[in-house]
Amino acid sequence: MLLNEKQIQNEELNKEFLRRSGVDVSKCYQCGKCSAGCPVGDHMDIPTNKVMRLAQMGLIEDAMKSSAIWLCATCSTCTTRCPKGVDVARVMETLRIMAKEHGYVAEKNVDKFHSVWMTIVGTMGRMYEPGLIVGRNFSTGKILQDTQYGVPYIAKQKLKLVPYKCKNMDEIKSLIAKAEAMDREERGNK
Amino acid sequence: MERVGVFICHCGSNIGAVVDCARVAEAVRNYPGVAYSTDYKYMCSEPGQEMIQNAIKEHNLNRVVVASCSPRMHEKTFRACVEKVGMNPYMFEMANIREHCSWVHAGKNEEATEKAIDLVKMAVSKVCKNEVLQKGHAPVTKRALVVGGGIAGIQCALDIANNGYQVDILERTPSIGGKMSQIDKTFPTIDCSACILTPKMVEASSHPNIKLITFAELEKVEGYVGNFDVTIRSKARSVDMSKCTGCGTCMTKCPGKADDEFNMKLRKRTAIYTPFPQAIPNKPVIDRESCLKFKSRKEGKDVCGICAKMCPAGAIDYEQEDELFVEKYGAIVMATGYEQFDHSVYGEYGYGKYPDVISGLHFERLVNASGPTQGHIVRPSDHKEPKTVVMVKCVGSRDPEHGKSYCSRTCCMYTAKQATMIRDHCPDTKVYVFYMDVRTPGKLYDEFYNRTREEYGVDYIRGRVSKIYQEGEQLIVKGEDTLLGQQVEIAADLVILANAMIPNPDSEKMAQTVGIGYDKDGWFTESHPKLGPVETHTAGVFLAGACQGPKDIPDSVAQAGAAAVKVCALLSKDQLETEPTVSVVDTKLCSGCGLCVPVCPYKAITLETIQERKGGKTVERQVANVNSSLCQGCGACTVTCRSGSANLKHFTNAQILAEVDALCQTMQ
Amino acid sequence: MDYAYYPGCSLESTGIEFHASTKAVAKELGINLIEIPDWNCCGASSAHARGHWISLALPARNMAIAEAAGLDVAIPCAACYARSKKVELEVTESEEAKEKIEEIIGRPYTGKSKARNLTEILHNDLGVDAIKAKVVKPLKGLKVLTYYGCLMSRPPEIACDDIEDPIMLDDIMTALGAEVLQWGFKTECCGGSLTACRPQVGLDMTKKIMDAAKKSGADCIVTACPMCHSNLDMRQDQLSKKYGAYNIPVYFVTEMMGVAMGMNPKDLCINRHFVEAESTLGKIGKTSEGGEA
Amino acid sequence: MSNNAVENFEPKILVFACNWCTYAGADLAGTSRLQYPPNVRVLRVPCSCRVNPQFVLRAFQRGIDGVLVAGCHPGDCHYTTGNYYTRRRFLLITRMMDYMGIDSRRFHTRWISGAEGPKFQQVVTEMINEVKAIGPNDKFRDDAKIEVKAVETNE
Repeated sequence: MLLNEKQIQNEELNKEFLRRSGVDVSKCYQCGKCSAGCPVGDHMDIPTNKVMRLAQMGLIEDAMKSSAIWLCATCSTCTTRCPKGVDVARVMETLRIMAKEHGYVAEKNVDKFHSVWMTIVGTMGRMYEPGLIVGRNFSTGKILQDTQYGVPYIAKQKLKLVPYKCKNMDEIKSLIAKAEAMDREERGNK
Repeated sequence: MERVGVFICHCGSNIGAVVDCARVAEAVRNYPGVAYSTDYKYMCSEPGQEMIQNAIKEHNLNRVVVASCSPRMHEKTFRACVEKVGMNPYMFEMANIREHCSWVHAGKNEEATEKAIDLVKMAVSKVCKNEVLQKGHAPVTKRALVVGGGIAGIQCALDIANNGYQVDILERTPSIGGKMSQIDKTFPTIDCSACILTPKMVEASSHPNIKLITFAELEKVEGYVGNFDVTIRSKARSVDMSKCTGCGTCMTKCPGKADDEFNMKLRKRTAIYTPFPQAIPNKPVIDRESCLKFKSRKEGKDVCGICAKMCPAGAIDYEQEDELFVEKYGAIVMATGYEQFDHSVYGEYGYGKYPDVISGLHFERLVNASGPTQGHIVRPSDHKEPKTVVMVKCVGSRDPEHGKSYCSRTCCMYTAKQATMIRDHCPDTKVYVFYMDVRTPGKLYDEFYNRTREEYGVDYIRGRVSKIYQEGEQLIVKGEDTLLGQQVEIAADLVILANAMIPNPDSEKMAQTVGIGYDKDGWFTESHPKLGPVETHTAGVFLAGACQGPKDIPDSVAQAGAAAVKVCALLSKDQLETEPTVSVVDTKLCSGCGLCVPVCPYKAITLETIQERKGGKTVERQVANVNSSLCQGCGACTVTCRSGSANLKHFTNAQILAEVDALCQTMQ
Repeated sequence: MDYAYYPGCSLESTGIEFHASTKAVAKELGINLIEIPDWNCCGASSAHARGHWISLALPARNMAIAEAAGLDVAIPCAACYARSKKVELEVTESEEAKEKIEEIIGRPYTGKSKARNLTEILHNDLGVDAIKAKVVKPLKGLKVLTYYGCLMSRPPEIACDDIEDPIMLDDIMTALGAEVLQWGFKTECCGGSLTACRPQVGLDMTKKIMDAAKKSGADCIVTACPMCHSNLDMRQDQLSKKYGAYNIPVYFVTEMMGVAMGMNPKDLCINRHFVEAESTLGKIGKTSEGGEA
Repeated sequence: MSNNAVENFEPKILVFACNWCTYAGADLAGTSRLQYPPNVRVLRVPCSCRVNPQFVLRAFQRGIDGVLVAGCHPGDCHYTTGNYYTRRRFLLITRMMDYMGIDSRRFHTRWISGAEGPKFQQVVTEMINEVKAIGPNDKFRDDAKIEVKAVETNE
């Protein structure tokens, strides 16, 4: 497809991206320092500087389709060392949130992990690791992953069998609902 | 009776596309004082100027307003234009409707036209109150001062001296030579730097028209173009220059040791030293910070004195002190050069703590035959020859977050040069260069870069380095090959960083001393980026070399020559015209309060006694008097003056208020 | 010294040693940690992948409870610290953000109550001299690597130590008498939650760090992040199965402090590590030749 | 003045710019094509210290909506010390304005160098917005009309 046509197709997405990230991606001059220092760089389908390039060219859909945005561990090495002061980690984070909302999830397992996490926090108020592992395994279909640690964890009394549930769950539930509503509002706020 | 001619310039489409010039001309046609008003495509062109001249004659105009570009651009042009037909050049005013109007209000044609009308009305109101002024004259001191004794300063001084004028070189270190004397080879010809610099140094030192003032600092600059009074601090050398023969015996037994700055602290030097063997003057100085005698004196003792015992000429003088002296110059050339960026701000490159991560200038000393390693390329840590060398470009350059925003211009070439030198010296050593862009505009420069890759087998990797860390004896360099889209890690024995060029740390203070401008980074500002590259905004002060911005040797030498021509043109005159826009005191009104005297930065105002007849008697009273050759026309005194007797010619109270009123009137 | 105490979810489970040793050491040093009542999860490592406001709202509630009590919050976990610091900065810098967050959580939070990393409190508020004064069993002969991970020093605006070469753990370990070795992985990311959802990716990241640790010749690694600890400690046996033996104990800084202050390793939960960690403590006081120092 | 008129209010702002720094900075804004609202009029003076505070008061008296006096950064004055006088004089004048019933937010002194085209753009844009929010300076405006007419008939 012609580049200019593709850019026109991405216009709305690009506006949304720029507004929600608040990052001036035009500052990027493609030195590659972000990719060079990225601890997950080896595993990404496209290096960080190419994600930046896609964002810079307004090709948000392609950027959202990448696995790189899901593998980013948010360690912020890229942001810290960027010679142009670009918040690269924020770009990755915004693309990840947008990809989920727009239905592009290149790394299903990473996404499911986050979903399970948020569900547990939403019901218990706190994290409950056995629930996280079991929940993740069921949703990813890898039933036995990490279960070898279960027994020694319990033996070492590192996992509580009975989870703590926050007393004020009503407050936490309303907080999450309000925050999610605000995030939705921001998404629609064009 | 004022008869003002108004000429509105379209500047092609520069103004015309935004401002409706015909409407502006029409709008002021009946404005008080205006006798003639018109518009034209290019007012500054030959026909445009003729149009003004003809209108002056035909309509008997006695004042002219041109509305066009900035007066900083064409005020001179139009003043000359009206002068040619007999009008006093100070009966002319400009309205800036380009830089201040059409260029900054693109697309807002209606508002911009309204603004242009306002600006023209202001200029007309002012010009109606202009008065005929005559330029004054001042003598010229036919001698120049060049500040800085690097290659730019030396070349500039030689060019001035060869034109027959006296010139002094002021150098703060003990020897002239500058950064070029530290460099081993020059690109793209791989000439030995010392071999081409040393003859110039000798020529400068033996030239009958050149005086070297080394180990001295610029303390104060007073006066003005043609007549600068420069105070120089000659630092205590502790060696009597008139007695010293430069034999060097004094240095042989000196027990005091200090880091050798000339060799980038890669070795030690003695406390009494000459910075390098070819130094000029080749006479030592005592570094009082590291001299045992001076150190002991601080503790109330007085030891050592070996150098004095060794000196056969009796030239050592521990009691010398700094001396201040004042010299007169007609022109000043700033050639203070640059410094190397300190890479210790980069934590990811080890905060400068790894001994085998060095800068480009360190490498020049390492590879120099008279350097600390006799020209053997070895690691500073263990003196082993490196088998893998990584070079990193743009360290401190093009990095607005942690370094400087600009490109240092020279690094691409010096990195290529150093890479080929490593391959020449150590053919088994692998060399990698991390780069963002290769910028090699210059005669035979790009060819050199390509030879570096093709013939010398240096691997260029496009990407910035994210981290360098020590692992065992080696340094792991973590970068990205952005062309491959892959991370790369290289285990290096030596890492050479191409550090940015930065101004001298005290360049801003120096600019303030001399009274010239400097930019956000501290580089001295030229008067015009294209058409005034060696002039400054201060008449009589010129720039040569890297003090104006990063430059390589050929550019520095070329600029030095250009500055020399400007200096010679200035010194060739017997008298200089001076601006008549100076303060004047109306003695009838002056009460002699003297408040203006301390306000004047040029000490141009004095109180003097006048005699006058009053009631049939002669009485004496005090009034302020302005020395018009000292006054520079700032106007500070006019505001301080209570009686309103002090006024600044061409910017009188009446003139400025006329502009204010004209503007406010348009609001009704 | 009174602080509100936010342990975070990890310290109740996988990082139980950090919890136990923090409480023991704080008591010994006279730091009064008052646990935030009914605290909730701060949202790390997932909320910020879901939305901006949700990532701020979760830690904001805890901070608001602490602010009502007029206390700064001591946070041992680096991830919880990073999320909580972020919300503190957000409300201090933007009135608009403050109003939105207060509306979401239904409590006032002005940013007056600060998020403080526990290590920072130990190093800056208490100071290494005060720690040194409590040492009864100096960690002589123990060669340690300090490992900060990414969330203590990045992003720069939340950093409580030098971004590229943090030194707080180094200073504390030196004060305890240990020999701190230098390496290039102090702030390298361990993989965080990727070890859970993309095991191979996470494992590779952990491997790079452990390989460098092996090369350095250190006896152990010291950290102050439960996520880093869990990844480096728990995954070594997986690494060993794939790539050959890895056996380097990983301690929390507070465990090491407890040991140096003469506490019983079991009280500090040192017996609960995956990589056996008690025998390494036997090296303390021994010179490399094997004799008593 | 009706609310509608206030909403569409386009203030006029007089800028006293020193020849060496701020005038050059304004020129640089032009050569760099940095856009700003067309509400400002630049009056060139050799140095900011040439600006008599009475000029500023005169402008306010005659209905100007805002005045900016701008010169070289302290320490960079072409005439060495001129802008130090400017700074002292206008610090006092600003305080006085509040007692005279002139909103002192209508008046600013700023240091803008010849290299700071973007700063010139930023300063004038911010000032225009600020003055817009304050509204027109109509305190003396009707009086001014009479005064100007009077001056005209005198001449």
